[in-house]
Amino acid sequence: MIGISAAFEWHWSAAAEVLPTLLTQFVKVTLLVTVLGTVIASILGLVIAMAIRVLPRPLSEAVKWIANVIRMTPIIIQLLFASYAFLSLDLITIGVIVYGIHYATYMSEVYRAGIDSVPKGQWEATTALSMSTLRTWTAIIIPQALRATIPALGNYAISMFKDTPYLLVIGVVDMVNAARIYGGDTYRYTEAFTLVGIIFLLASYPTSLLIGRLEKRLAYKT
Amino acid sequence: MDEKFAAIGEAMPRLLDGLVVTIELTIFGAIAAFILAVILGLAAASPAKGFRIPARVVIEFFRGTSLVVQVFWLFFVLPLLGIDLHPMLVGVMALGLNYGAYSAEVVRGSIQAVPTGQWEATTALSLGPIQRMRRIIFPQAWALMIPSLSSLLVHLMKGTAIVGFITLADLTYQLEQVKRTAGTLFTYGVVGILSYFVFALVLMYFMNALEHQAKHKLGQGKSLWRILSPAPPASTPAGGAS
Amino acid sequence: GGSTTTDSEAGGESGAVEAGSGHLQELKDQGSITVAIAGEVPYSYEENGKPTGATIALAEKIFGDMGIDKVDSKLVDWNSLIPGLKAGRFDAVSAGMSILPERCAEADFADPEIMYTTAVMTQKDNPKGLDDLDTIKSKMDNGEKVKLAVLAGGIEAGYAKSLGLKVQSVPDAQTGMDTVDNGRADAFAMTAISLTTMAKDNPDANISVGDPFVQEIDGVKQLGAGSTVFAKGDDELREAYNEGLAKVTESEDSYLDVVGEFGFTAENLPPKDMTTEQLCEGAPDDE
Amino acid sequence: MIDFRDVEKAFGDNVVLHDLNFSVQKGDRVTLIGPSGSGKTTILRLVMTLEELTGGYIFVGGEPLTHEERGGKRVPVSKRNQKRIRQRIGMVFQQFNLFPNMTVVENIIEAPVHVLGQSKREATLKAKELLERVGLSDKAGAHPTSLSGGQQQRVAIARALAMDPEILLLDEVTSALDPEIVGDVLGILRNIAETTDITMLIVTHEMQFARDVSNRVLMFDGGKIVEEASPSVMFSDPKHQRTKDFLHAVLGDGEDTIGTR
Amino acid sequence: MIDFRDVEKAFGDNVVLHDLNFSVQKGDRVTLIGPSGSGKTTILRLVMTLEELTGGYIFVGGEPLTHEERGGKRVPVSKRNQKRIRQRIGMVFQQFNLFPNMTVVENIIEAPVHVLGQSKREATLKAKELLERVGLSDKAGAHPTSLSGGQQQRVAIARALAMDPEILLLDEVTSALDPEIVGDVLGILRNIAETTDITMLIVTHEMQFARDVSNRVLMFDGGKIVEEASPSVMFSDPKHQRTKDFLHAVLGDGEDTIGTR
Ligand SMILES: Nc1ncnc2c1ncn2[C@@H]1O[C@H](COP(=O)(O)OP(=O)(O)OP(=O)(O)O)[C@@H](O)[C@H]1O
Ligand SMILES: Nc1ncnc2c1ncn2[C@@H]1O[C@H](COP(=O)(O)OP(=O)(O)OP(=O)(O)O)[C@@H](O)[C@H]1O
Ligand SMILES: [Mg+2]
Ligand SMILES: [Mg+2]
Repeated sequence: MIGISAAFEWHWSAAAEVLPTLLTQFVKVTLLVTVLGTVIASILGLVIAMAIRVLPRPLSEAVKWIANVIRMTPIIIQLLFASYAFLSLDLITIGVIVYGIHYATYMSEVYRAGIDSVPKGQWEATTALSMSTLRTWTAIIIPQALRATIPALGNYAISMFKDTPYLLVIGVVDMVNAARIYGGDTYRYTEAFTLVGIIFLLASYPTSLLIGRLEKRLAYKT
Repeated sequence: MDEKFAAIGEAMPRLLDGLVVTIELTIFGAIAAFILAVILGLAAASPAKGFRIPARVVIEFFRGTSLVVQVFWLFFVLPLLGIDLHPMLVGVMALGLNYGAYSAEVVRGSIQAVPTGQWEATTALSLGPIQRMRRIIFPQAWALMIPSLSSLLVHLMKGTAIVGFITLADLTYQLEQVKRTAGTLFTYGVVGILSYFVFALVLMYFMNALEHQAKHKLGQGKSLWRILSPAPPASTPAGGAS
Repeated sequence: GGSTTTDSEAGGESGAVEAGSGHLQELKDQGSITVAIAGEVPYSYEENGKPTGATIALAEKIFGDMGIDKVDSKLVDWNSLIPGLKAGRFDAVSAGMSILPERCAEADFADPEIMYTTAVMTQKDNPKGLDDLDTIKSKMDNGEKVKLAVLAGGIEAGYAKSLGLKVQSVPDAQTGMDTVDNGRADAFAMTAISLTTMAKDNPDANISVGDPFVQEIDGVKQLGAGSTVFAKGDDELREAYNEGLAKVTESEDSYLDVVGEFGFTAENLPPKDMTTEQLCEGAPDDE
Repeated sequence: MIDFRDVEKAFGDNVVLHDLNFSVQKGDRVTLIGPSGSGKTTILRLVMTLEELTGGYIFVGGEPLTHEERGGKRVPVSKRNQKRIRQRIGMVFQQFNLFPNMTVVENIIEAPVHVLGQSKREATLKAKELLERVGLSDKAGAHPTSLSGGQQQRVAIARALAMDPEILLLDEVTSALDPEIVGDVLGILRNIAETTDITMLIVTHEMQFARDVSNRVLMFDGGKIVEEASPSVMFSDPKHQRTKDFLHAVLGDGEDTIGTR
Repeated sequence: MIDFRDVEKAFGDNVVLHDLNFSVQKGDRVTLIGPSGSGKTTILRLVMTLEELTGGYIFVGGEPLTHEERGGKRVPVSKRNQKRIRQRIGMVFQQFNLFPNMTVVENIIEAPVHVLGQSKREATLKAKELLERVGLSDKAGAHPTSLSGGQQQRVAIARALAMDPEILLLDEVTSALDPEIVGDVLGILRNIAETTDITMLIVTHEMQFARDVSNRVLMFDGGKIVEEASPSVMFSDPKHQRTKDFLHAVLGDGEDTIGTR
């Protein structure tokens, strides 16, 4: 009923105006949460996978179900819950921890598959050599399981990266929401969101390259 | 504690309204995603470049940009182009496009995983390409793709929580309204987590049932009715993440 | 969105006067108008599925007098109020939107209908003595640990940025209050009327709201006024609205008659000499 | 019925069949023998258009199957034509390749109904007859996966016959089966050979069966025919040293004894 | 050195070994022969504690391995004790089971360094010696996956010897190897048997090897010892009909000829 505005044009001035904000929020929030979250998730994921395998029956079942609950419910709810449950922690820390734990439950599945893929003969050889449980895990099982899991872990790191906008629910403004707020103020969504897309691409592409390289390094020489 | 339950009880109609929105988004989003996945998956599995390359571009694009960005884009930028979508439609479309792209990879992989012998047998029987796909290959690929689709479905369900961002009063939104009276921790930590988890379990059981059915059609395992009738099997709903 | 019907005897009469017009006539013919709201108490929000709030009351009164009996609402995200208006998703925005130059470039505001003042919400009895943004700034500058929450994308976020304050964003007003209540932040700055309404609705919360103030930035008073927004070029409708609005803002009594029940006071009544043009220029008068 | 003219097949750089020329007459039962990798399977797959012909021509009933010569040039025939001709050919695979998503009878009627356009009733009647013939009347409604290997292979034979093929291609149809079932399946094929005039192209390691059923045996080595003869001549008095070696290896020491394996 | 007393092993309801009693003396080289499924592998795995003993006792050097009798009751020994005893036993597997994430030399020094607490230097020196002994001095830094099956198995033997075991268990160590490499690996084992006094428990189908290396042969069937003898007696003059049948099947017709396969 009313004429459509020409707001879908590109303005370099607007692009130049938001870019610094976007980059700041990218480094301070998006990147920070992703990197620390991935570190936590990849370690905790392994711990969960091992706990399910090593702990006695009722305990391992409990760990499994807790992981299921976390995996199968929205991270938004978990963020909200944690932001009220742990008042002494600052919000970025909560973000890092919640993303770390949420993704740990995904990664534990990957590790589980990786551990299961280590042939039975490897376990038997460690017994035949009287190796300790700790040494068996650290020197034999985990290195072999990791090799099979690196690509999947990398994919989760990238998807965590793309999930950071959910942080807004606890008031942490990441790059995407910075773009959204800028758009709300100025009605120049086009530039802001396009830049966000470009920054995402520029950041995830090297990440995939890195993962590819890591994968190659972990592969056995043949 | 009693007062918290009372508060929840009082808010129950709103929570149920929210749950309905969440369920609707999940179901319609899943249907949209599935339709898209089949179209893109078939195209991506096709030997013809004319189908394969566009499909790859679309898949990579929607997998590469996140759901949140897609929702924002559809909700904030599309109106500027003069395309006016209801928030529900935006939600369904974004879920459909994002998870459709992920699921397309599953569909493609499963189609290509059907043994070559099956493809060759269809040639030996002179079945045409459409018939081959519809009657022989897809039904077999279907059984292969369900487990992965099932974990994607749970991801999609979780993704619906984002529509609070675009003014749909889904379950998360309603929980936010209820939290003051019922207590934040109780609202999110118990009511929220539990509702989503139970919904996720229902989805998982549904998909498990589909899988049993599909496998049974391929002559593996018992029929669903035989499983359901005496006592349900001890199945672990722990779906792998995609 | 829900809908409310206002009883209006003037309907037929005024309809006859303005017969033969475009958008306005269309609305009169269909007897209803759709306005966008952002769900903010006490401006415009939904209760029991029906739109209510101060600006809705204004809309119902003014449009009702024009012969448009029914005001339907569409609940929309704050950030898509104007984009949605431009896309023609609704006829007007009734959300107490501040009249700001960037917004004037995108859409047309009616005459000022609500004056904004800012206030600071703190924990009960204001233990840290945080009265306004300036005291917060001086405390911060003195190295005191003061945590200030603002609405992400809100106007106070802009003030804080100009003052160089470190802030904690919150996605919505409710969260802002919770943040103060549970001690995650010491203060939450927002428009006074929103804060007082919220404080009233939540007597149990450990919060109190300071006196309203007008923020000064670089010596310039940030006088804020909000109004109903129409699409560019929809002049006839806007002018008709202004006419009706003038009758309401004529006196304190007529104003409070309409918006008083939502906690508004005479302070919220815009001064007669304030115009939308001025505010759109972006140079608020400094006294 | 089938003519190979200058047929050449290469996988990448690896030329598997060179300049192959031979004909199969209507009603012929030709057995292809030869060491592993000599190209026997490839020949059947070329006829079934499961592999692309890289050189030369194959004619079926006088019509070009995949390529023809036109104006001195080798050009592909239309997909339509290729399909039409392919309908006259049936194939049974070593791994059966039954469709697991269909019952036995559905497997059999699939192509008659959806390719030849027969009515479901008609096709089902015919399917039942065929099942009786392969001794599986009671398995019509069963799922392939619930059948033993031998039963599955018998269904596969019925499925191929349901299209009334003029040519039947059989590629080591018993080598995935347990030894004790091999006899049943071969018995059924022998019966089909005796009671129909379907042209058969058979690859098998069952020399006894080759001797019983076929009227011609082609010995392959390295993608070429090294010897061709009637089974009685081929097995008792092979001319070529390569054939002698091969038969010696397959049949064991006794020059004249042909066991089932 | 090893005593089996009333040993019983069941997998679920399936009792695989019944009431087994026999002893292996220090320095003995005992070969276990018998048909598939007779329980030979299970015996080795019980000694290596890869399977749980469901009844009876196994003693190694007089000490109970997994369970002991105390106060008339069968009770498990402490994990510590079990580990200590297990360190005196080495095993070589049919599938080698080398660690693919470590080089050859790392595979060999892993247990000496981390279990016995040897220094890396010391262990590496020893590993080099062992590699020389199995003819792989040049492969120390290689990854197992880059080695042939025979080379892998030789590394696995070196790895087991690096722990200086008093007992070596060998379970069909050549059956995953190409026939032409079998000889090398057996040669190395023969050499070890000749130059050390390690007690060996060997499961093999290589009767020639069993005859050359072992001083005792136990014939198993259905989880029981049906016959026990020195190799010369066992292979030339078996007493029991079951043994005769088995040897006939394995060795072929010639009663007295023992080929390598
Ligand atoms: N898909 C393929 N790609 C590449 N090379 C192939 C392919 N199929 C077959 N070959 C090669 O073609 C040659 C002939 O193979 P073919 O399967 O026709 O032999 P065959 O006579 O049937 O042998 P067998 O008795 O082992 O079945 C072989 O060297 C084989 O490696
Ligand atoms: N993990 C297991 N679970 C169940 N049954 C088993 C298991 N391992 C072995 N068995 C059973 O125990 C019996 C003895 O097996 P074992 O492997 O010891 O035989 P073997 O003499 O080594 O035979 P082969 O010569 O084939 O290796 C067999 O019947 C086998 O099926
Ligand atoms: Mg072949
Ligand atoms: Mg064994």
